[in-house]
Parts: sequence; C-alpha cells; structure tokens
Amino acid sequence: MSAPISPKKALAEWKLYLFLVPSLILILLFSYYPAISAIYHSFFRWNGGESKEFIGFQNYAQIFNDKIFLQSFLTIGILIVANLLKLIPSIIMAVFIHRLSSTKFQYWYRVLLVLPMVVPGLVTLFIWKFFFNPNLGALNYFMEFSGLKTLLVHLDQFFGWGGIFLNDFPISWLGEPQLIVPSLIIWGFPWIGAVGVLMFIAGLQSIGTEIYEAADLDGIGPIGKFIYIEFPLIITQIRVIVVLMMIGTLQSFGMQFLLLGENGGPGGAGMVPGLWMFNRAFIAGEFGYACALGLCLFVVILGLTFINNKFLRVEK
Amino acid sequence: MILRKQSAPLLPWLSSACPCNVFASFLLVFALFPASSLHSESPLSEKNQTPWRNASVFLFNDAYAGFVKNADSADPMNRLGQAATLLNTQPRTSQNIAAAQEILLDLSQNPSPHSTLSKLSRFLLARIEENYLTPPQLGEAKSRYLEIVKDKTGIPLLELSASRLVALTTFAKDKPSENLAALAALEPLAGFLTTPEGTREFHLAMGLAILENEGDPNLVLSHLIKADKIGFRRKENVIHNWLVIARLSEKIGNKNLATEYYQRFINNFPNDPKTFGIQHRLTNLTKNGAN
Amino acid sequence: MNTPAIAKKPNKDFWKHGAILALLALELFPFYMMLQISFKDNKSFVQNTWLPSLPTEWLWKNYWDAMQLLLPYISNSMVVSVSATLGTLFFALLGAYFFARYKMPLSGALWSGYLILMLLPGVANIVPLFALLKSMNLLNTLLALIILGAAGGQVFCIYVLRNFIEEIPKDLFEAAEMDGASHFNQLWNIVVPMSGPILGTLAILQFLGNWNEFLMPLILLRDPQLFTIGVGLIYLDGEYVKDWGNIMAAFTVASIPLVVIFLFTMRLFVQGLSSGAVKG
Amino acid sequence: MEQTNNSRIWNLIGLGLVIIFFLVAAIPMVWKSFTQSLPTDSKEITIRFAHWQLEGGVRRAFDLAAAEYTKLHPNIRVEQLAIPDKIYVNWLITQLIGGTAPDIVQMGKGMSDERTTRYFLPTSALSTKPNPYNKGTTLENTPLRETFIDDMESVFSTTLLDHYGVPLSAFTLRMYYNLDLLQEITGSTELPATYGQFATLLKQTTEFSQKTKKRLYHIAASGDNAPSLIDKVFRSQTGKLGDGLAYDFLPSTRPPAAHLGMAFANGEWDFNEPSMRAAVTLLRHLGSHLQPGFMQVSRDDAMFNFIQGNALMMPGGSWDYSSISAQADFPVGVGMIPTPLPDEDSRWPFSEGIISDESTNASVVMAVTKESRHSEIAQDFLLFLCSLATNEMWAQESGWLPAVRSAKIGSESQSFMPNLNGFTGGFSPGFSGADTKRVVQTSIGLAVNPNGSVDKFTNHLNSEFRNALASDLERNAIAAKINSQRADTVSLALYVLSQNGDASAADKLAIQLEGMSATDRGYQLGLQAIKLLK
Repeated sequence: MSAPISPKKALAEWKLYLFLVPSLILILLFSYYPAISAIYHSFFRWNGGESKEFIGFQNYAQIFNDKIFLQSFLTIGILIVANLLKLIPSIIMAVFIHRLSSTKFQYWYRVLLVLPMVVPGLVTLFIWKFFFNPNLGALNYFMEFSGLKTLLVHLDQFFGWGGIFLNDFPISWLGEPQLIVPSLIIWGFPWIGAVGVLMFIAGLQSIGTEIYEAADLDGIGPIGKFIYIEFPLIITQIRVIVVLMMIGTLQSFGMQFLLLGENGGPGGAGMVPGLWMFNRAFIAGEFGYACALGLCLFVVILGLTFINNKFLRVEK
Repeated sequence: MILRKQSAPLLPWLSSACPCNVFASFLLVFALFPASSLHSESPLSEKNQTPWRNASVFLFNDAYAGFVKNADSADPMNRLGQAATLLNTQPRTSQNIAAAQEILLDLSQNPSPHSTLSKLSRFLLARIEENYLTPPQLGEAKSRYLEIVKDKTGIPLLELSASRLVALTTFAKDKPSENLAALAALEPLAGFLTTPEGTREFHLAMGLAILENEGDPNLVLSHLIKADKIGFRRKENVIHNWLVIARLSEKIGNKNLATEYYQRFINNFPNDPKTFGIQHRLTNLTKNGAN
Repeated sequence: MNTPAIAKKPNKDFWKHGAILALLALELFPFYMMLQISFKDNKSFVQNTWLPSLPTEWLWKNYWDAMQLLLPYISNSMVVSVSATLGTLFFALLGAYFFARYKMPLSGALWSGYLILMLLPGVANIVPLFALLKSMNLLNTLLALIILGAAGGQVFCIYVLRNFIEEIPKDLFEAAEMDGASHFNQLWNIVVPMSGPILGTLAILQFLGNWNEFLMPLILLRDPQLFTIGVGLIYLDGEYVKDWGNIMAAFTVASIPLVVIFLFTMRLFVQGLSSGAVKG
Repeated sequence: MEQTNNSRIWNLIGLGLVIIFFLVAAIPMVWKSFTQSLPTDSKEITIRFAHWQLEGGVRRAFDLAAAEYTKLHPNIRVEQLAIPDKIYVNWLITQLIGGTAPDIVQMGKGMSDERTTRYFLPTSALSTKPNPYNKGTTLENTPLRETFIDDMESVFSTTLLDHYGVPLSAFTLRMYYNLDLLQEITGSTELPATYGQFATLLKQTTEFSQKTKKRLYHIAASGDNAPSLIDKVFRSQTGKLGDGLAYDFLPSTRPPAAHLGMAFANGEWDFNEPSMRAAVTLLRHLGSHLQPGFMQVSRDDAMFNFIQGNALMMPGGSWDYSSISAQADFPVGVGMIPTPLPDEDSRWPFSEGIISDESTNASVVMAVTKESRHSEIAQDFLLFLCSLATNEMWAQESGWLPAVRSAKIGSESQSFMPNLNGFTGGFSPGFSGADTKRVVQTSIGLAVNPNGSVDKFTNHLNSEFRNALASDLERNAIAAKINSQRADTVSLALYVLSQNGDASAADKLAIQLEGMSATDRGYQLGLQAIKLLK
C-alpha cells in the first residue's frame, strides 16, 4: 500500500501532483471528454457535423423499439455462452502442460502457445475467413472428407432446415443467415487462448507436489485430481478471464465488421450491439442515436460487472 | 461515333438554354412577371434568402433553423418559410405539422385573403390536409383546392390544385363508373387554368384517371394529346405520354394515330433501348394495315 | 496409480505430449497453411492444396510483391506502435509513482476515476473521439494514433505499475530522500532499474495492442502513405481478384517483425504473461 | 524474478532490433516532413480523388490520366485513393463528416439526397457549356451534357433537380468463355449466339466432362452476377404478358410495379401463367448448369473458378473484363447473354427475340466535394477526365467502355458495346423491390436444384408472393409520399426564389412541377394497389 501522508507533508510534496498531470490530461481528453460528450450528444439528433437538434429522450425511446439492437443482444448472448464453453480447451491444455514432469517441455510448449499471439490479429482473422471460403476453404474440405457433410445433409432433410446443407453444394458458412452464428462459434478452433492457458498454469503452479502425492495415495484418478485439487486453485483465474471475456465480447465488433460487413452479413444475422452502433454512426450518419446506443451498452457492461463482483466473487 | 448510331438532334426539352425553346422562355416570363407579384406584395429580405435557398436544396433542418434565427412576426415571408420547412424538418412530428398549420391559417387571412401569400398558404394547408394528417381530411382539402382553382391564380404551382382534385377523385369510389362520373364533373376546371403547366398537368391527370377507370379511350386520347401539345421538359415524361397515346390508339384500332406517335418516338429517340421493339410493333401495325 | 513415485514417469507423459502436440498442431495449422500457400500461385495451390510445394518451385516473387506493398505500412505501424508504447510507459510510470508513493489528498478519488474507465466500452467513444480529433485537426495523421495509443494504455499500465512500485521496500525511497534525491531521481534510480521485466512485459503487450489496432486507423486515415499495417491488410482483403499466394505472403510479411522480436524476447514474454501481471 | 544473464542479452538484442526498426521507419518520415515543409510555399497543389473501382487496369488508367494532367499543369499533382467497396460507404461518410473528404469522390454508394446536396457541388452549370478540354476535337462546340452517351441523364437527380458529377464509363452484362476449353469441347471457338446453340453447348459440355472425368463447372456464377441472369430469363418470356397487364408497361424503363401489382391482386396473373411457367422452365434449364449453390458464392470466388479454368463460362459485367484478361492464362471470348429466339424451342414459346442491353446509361460518376479547398481545380480536372481525348485514353487503358460520345475504343471493347437491336422484354417477379427479389432469390433453389421442379417453384411463389409484393409496394408508397412531401417545401422555396429574380430557380421549378404530379400519381396508384392486395 502507498504510505499514508500527513496534510502538512502533502502540501510540501505538491510537486508530486505534477507526476500525474500528463497521464491525467490524456485520460481527461481522450477518455472522459468523449464519454461525457457521448452522454451529451445522446440527447441530440446529430449528423456528426455542425447542425444538431435537441430531442430529449427520443433516442432512448427509439432504442426500445429498435428490433435490430435488441436482436443483437441475443446474438452476443449466444456468443458469450459459446465463449464460456470455449474456455474448456484452454483449461485442459493448461492442466496437461502443468502435469508434465519436464520443465523444459513446459517452457517450450508455452512458447509455442504464445507464438500465435504475435501474429497480427487481422492476419489470423483473414486466414480463418479463407478457411470459411465455400470453394477453397479448409473447412469445407474437412466436412466433405470426414463425412460430416453427409450427416448434416441428412439432418437437414430430416428436420427440414430448408436446404442449408445440400449434396453437391458447398456449405456457405458466411453466406447463409442460419450459419453465421455457428460459424462465429466454430471460429478459432481449437479455441486455445494463450493468455488464458498461461494464467491457468501460473495458478496451478502454487500446487505443491506433495498434494499430488497425497492424492495418489488416496487413489484419486486424474479426473478426480482435476476436480478436487486443480480446479479450485484456478477458479480465481477463470473468474478473471470470464469477466474480461464478457466485457471484451460485448464491446467487440471488429471481427463481425471485417467478416460480414457493416450490416452484419446476410439477413443481419451477425449483427452485434457494437456493430449496430458503428453502423448507425458511420453508415446512417445518426451520430446522436449511436451515442445513445453506446451508453446503453455501457450500462449493460457496468451492470454485468457489478453482478459479477457481487455474486461471483471468490475469495483468494 | 460510338454507342449511338447517329448523332441525335438537339432535343429542345433537354436543353434549358436552347433559344428555340419557345415554351421555356414563355414559362420564364410567366414565372418572373406573374399577374400578381409575390415580390411586390411581400418582398424577400436579404437575410431570409439563405434559408429559402437551403429549403430549395433539401436542407430543411438548416433552413428551418435559419428562419427561426431571423424570426420576425411582422415578416410574412419568414413565417411562410418557417411553416414550409416545418413540414419537412427531421424528425417529422405531428406537433411540427400542427405548428405549420397554425402559421398558415394565420397567413391565409392576414394581411389579406386575396394576396398571393394567402393563396400559397391555402395551397399548403390543402396539401397538409391531404397528405400530412392522419387520417387525412380529404373533404377540406378538396374544397380548398377548388377554391384556389376558381381564384384563377395564374401561378403554375397553385394551378396544380386542379390535378390534385383529379387525383383525389380517381380512386375515390369502388365503382369505376362512379369515379368516371365524378371526373366528368371536373372537366370544366380547365376553363380556370391559364398557365401552360397547370393546363398540361390537368389534362395529363384527367387522361390517365379516365384510363385507370377504363373510361372512353377517345376522351383519354384527347386529354393526353392536349397535354402533349403543350409539351414536357423531361425526356421520360415525353416518352411516357407518347407511348401511352400510341399504345392506346393501337388498342382501339386508331392506326394512324398509333403510327404517328410510334414514328415520333423512333425519330426522336433512335438510340433508346425501346426503339427496336417499337419499330417491330410499327412494322406489324403497317403489315396488318395492308391486309 | 498405485505407484505414486513413478506417476510422473515419461511413459505416462507420452499421452500428455501427444494430446498437447495435437492441440498445438490444430492451433498452429492456420499458420502452416499461410506459410505453405505463400510460396504458391493460384494454380499450384488448387492442384496441391495441403502440402508445401518443392523448394525449387517456391515463388519468391510473392514475397517481393508483398514487401513492396507492405513495407511502407509496416514502417508506419512501427513508428506508431513504438512511439505510443514509449509514451504510454513513460506517463504511466509517472502516474503510478504518484499513486504508489504516498496517499496524497484526492488520490483515492483520482484512483477510482481511473478504474472506472476499465468498464467504459471503447466503442461508445469512437464517435465523440472522432469529432474531438476533427476539432484538433488531427484527422488523417499518425500523431492522432500515437496519442490515442498512449492514452488508451494508461489505465492498465498504471494499475499494474502501481502494484509493482508499492511492493518496493519503502526504506529504499526513504534513504534516497535523505540524500536529497528528488522524486524524479527516485523514480529514475530506484523504480526503473528494478522494474525492467515488468516494463518489458507491459511494453510488449502495449506494442502488440497498437500493432493490432485497425479500427481507429481505418476511420482516421485517408492517405495511403499513412496507412498502418491493419488498414493495409483490410485493403488487400478488398481486392476483387484474389491471388492467394500473394495474399498469404503479405500476411507472412506482416507477421515477420513481431515474430523476430518475439524470438529474442520470448522468455520475458512467457514469464511476463505467466506471472499474472495481466491479472487485472 | 531470476533472469539468467543469457536471456537478458537476448532481451537487449530484441530491444536493439526494435530501436533499429523504429529508426529506419521514423527517420525517413521525419526527413520527409522536414523537407516537405520547406517548399510548401511554392504553389504545389495536390488534388485527390477516391473511387472503389479496384478492377485490374482501372487504377493504372487513372494514374495515367493524372500524369497527363500534371504535364499540362506542372504545379498540380493528382493522387488517387482506391478504396475497397466493402468499406467504401463507411469510409466516405467518415471523410465527409470529418471534413477530410478528397476533392473528388465517386458517387453511388451511401448517397442520400441530403448528403448529395450537403457535400457535393452540382455540375448543372458546367453542363450547358462546352468542355474546354475538347478544343480541337469534333466535340469542341458541343455543350458538356451532350458529349456523353446518355446526355448526363444518369447523373441528373430527379428529386434534387440538378446534375451531380460526370460519368466516365458505361457498363453492360456479358457471358465470358474460356476459349481453350470451348475449343476442346466443340472443336471451334465460335460462341453461341442464340439460346438454342447455347443449350447445345451445355449438352456437349456435360458429355465432355463425363468422357474426360474432368470436374468442370459449366457456368461459374455467384450471388452477384446470377440475379441479372435470372432477370433476363424471366424478361425473355413475359413481354406480352406485361404489355397486356399494364398500359404503362411499354413506356416505362422499369416495369410499373403498381399496375402489375394491381393486376396480381385482381387475379389477372400468377405464376401458373403459361409464360411464367415457360420462364421457370427456362430458368430450370439454365440454372442446372450454373455452379452449385451459386446464390451463396461470392463474386471473387466465381471469378477464381473461371480464371483457374474450372469453368467454361461466367456471366459478368464489362467491368470484369480487365481483371479477367489480366489473370487468365487462356484466351477469353465475350458473348451476349443468350436469349431464346421465337419458335426456337417449344418449351419456352413466349420468346420475342433477342433481349437488348437494358440501358445505355453511363456510370462511374465522379463529383467534386464542397469541402474541397481547390474546388475550381478539382472541377477542371473533372472536365479533363471526361474530355474526349482523356476518356478515350482512360477507356483503352482500363479496357472499359468510355462515357464520352465518339471516343474510339479498342477492338477488345467492341464486344461490350450496348446492343440496342433487341426487345426490352417483360418483367421479372422481383419487379417491385427488395422483398419480391428476396422471395425469388431465396426460392431459386426450388427451380434449379435437382430435387426441385417448376411446380415447386411456382406453387411456392404463388403462396409467398402476395405478402412480399404488398410490403414492397407499401415501402414504395411511403417513399413516394415522403418525396411528394419534400417536393411541397422545395417547390414553394423555388417559387419564392424565382419571384425574387432567380432564373435558375424558375427553371428548376418548371421541371419540378412535372415531377410532382408524377410522384403523386405513383403514390395514389401504390395506395390503390395495396388496398387491392390486402
């Protein structure tokens, strides 16, 4: 903790405030000012230019009738749940690496894990987009090769999905409204996040070898070890990752924008709240409404964080 | 010369600057020196020019803001401007429309119910009743339009009232015969119209309205030909009128008229994508005529 | 299971290695595809989708083209990322020192003011930020990106550095103060030398963040001379006729600078990330 | 934190590398800004223009034109910004609002009436004077407007009553052939001229792939280019039907939605109509030869298949030619989209004959922005671009069609010349707008898939069409109503200005009056059609 300081000494140390000034100016100008300006402009009809017109709460009233915006929360909800499940491979990976006896291997595996992190995100994104390409993409090759395609075609016929999957037709992952959300979920298979794995490993390292030995003596198997020993120790890390992931997912729209375009792809099936805000601002030119949407999003995130802190808090 | 088989003659209705365009100059004279001048009645102050100019290029919110900034209850042109732009400022609200209506009602009586300003206001009021209110007050709108027509305003814009009346009658009743009867009652309105535009739009509207209700084709043709005699500025309107005349006369067996108008189209628009097909029709027409 | 002493013998590890390698292979598969396609043209790619072509048939021309296209963008990205990272760290270090050294009046309120920004969705700010930069005449400049990068990293870096500085023994500072060292001297002579690894980790993370940024550059930059790597890649994706070999070579070229830096600093990288510095 | 000496050295090397990279990148930048800041006093001016035409050759052609302009005006540099069309709208709107828009911008994407008047300078005043850059040519004394193939009709806004921008090119739709494959299949490189010959070719292709076991698409198609193909199929059969249903069918450039809609509501036609069934039969025939799943294939993927020699044909616009010829390593043939002749095949007996190219409108419209600091120069450059000599050179370099009359074109572009010796044809079921188009496109599989049939498609459309039509007409009616409301304010403003002695306002008003009645008539008709449909 920082040392307590008497008011008298603080007065003498006034120069210390100068240390904060540059950072504070940056924050005030580029974080606080825009945020406050967003609140202010959310009460205006504003095209981003000179002319603006005060319209009270009309923008907010409009949000509640905005089907696309409400629908986009459903989509993002599905994606968040999917992202939760997508944490599992990272946990498995961390446990595997942790249980290796060789520290040398542990280190090199971690290096290999981090490698994808330094490849620019856009490159990864575009390679995956290429994988989804109906004609050339690796995904459709795999579906054909593994016979999964045939299975899906049968399912389609059986359940009457309306011909999303047809023999002789390449699956159009990003071209069919019904397939867009599944595509976004498949995205990034096998879903190993380097940061997550490393943090889990860090958490696991606090387990002493004697605990494992004791567990072995009690005849606890590998799965039991995970449930009784390892999982409780990384629950803090999981919680942190979940919170970061939820906030990140709620805010994110770059991927949807680059993959599906500003309208969220065919049928708008990939529309997420952030993208809708972006769309209203930079496509429709309704900046005031976009500000209101952004604030709405902020409130949702704030609420989620609050709930999280209140109910998901895990004592260290 | 590519894309065109031959150089098209300079089409009068396409070129506003063409000196041979008698109609255009006629029109300009009318527009600048009308029977009763709005300019002399209520002059346009310098500072209101920019808002009016904004209103003329669709920048309604800017225009309205400009009028409000210069607001002056003694300046009728400013108030007219406020009312006119209120109709289209974003967002459209019923309050805006009501406010515009209030201003216009006042302007229609003050300073004088016979001024050009009053006529313009009443025309806008009729438009509001017809096209802005939910549900529309068509009865009021009709009586206002009729009143304006009978005023013999000599202003092309206001003479559109006659064609508005035709439009409001076209589908008013479910039975075409009733509509036709109501349309026939409007025929005398032509006598009140003095400007070429007003007359042309009235005849065009009448012709098409009768056609919609499957009335007498010859009556339709006479209306459309009257409109055609006055002429149009836009190419698409010329084409529309000529081809409706030609097709209708072909249908009722008036081969001469059909041939005349098809031929006119071919002569004037040799490079239109439709020309080939129309030439084909014309050939068929004359072939059958020979039989 | 019944012989705990040899529980961690390699033969048991064998399966773990297998599983890890399988997962890693899947994870790295996209980059394998990127590399092997980058040496092909469309024709050989269609004929032979999965395997690398013979080294004698490698099309180095793809790389030549990609370099010509991307080097200016990479150079812009380099300037922006390095400057923004330096700015972030310098100002954050100053700020963190302020918070860590003493509990100055108001510092509690200011601290909350920083923390709440973590929750603010970046997207909500884009629009007013755009208007702000417009009024500052910074649209279509790299300086805007540098400033935004420096401002954006403040909260996180100050948070991490404050925790770190607070853990430095207080007597070190006190001794220096006795010698009449100014705060800046204390920061420079005590904090900086001790925080090498944490600064390194933060630098890497900030650098990565700036390097990957594409939305603000896309919105703010107009002139191709100023494009950063992200914008360059998006423009490349917008071409109508796709020469996949060329595109993949461009992707590789875009990745090279960071991979090279990574090769030298990977220990720092891995340790930094593992140490939980980013726990937030 | 234990750090071995070794890893510290590595880290330092890494740091050193970053510094070297940084310096290499930053020094030239600083140097440049330093040296550039000096001669800014000299009158070097940069004009920028933005467009989304990333097709091969076009950028080169623009560069060439820019260089020519700089030759004439050594102090002016012209720079092009080629923006991918996927981000063009967002890019343009951002630049317009940010006040950083380039001097000249390609119009067409993301435009509204309000944006057009707010951000762009009209070219109406220029259009009546001759283009100074046409001096010494046959167009020397021709007003600018008449130097274009469409008399600048395509850049005239019927709502704003002004011309905005000038066009540079014209587009037509064609069928591309892989001549090597064609030679292999038919033994000659002669392109089919009629649908009958086309059908024979398709049959031969099927036999060819069976014989050689070669996996070959007959027609590489995408969701981008197939809809216009489908349109053409319907239009080839429904000419007489349309003419019988609506008196304004022939005069309109587009099928009159309200009248066709009313006729549908009155039960005067549906998809069991013999001509509609013939059209669907034709569609089924053609569709079975299109690349499977074509509605979901993207434009570049279809193109990829064609260029790789995986497909014999590809429908595409004239705009695709430059990209194709640059990429394909086989000779490319360009033919009309074949339409059936009358009496050619009893399965589609309603054919009138060859369907002509839909319009002769010019496109690739460039306009000067109001915010441009050098709008005079920008306008001058625009005039230079659309002068006879420059447009001719631009067209030959890009392989695109010129927009200027009497511009000579290369022999390659001859096959893209709009064909006017044909019928305009009938209507496609997607005539009324987005919703009917959607219904047709989403159910196209019922017509073309192996397990589909003509009946499946027509039955489906008979049941789905009514609602889609109603919602389209409703949307059109709302648009017409708003247009007519805006016309009220505008016409009054024009009248007031004309009374104040503004001659151009008087002129605009005269045109506006024609438009007002027509818009209102469209609105009334739409309302009537909706009433009947419900």
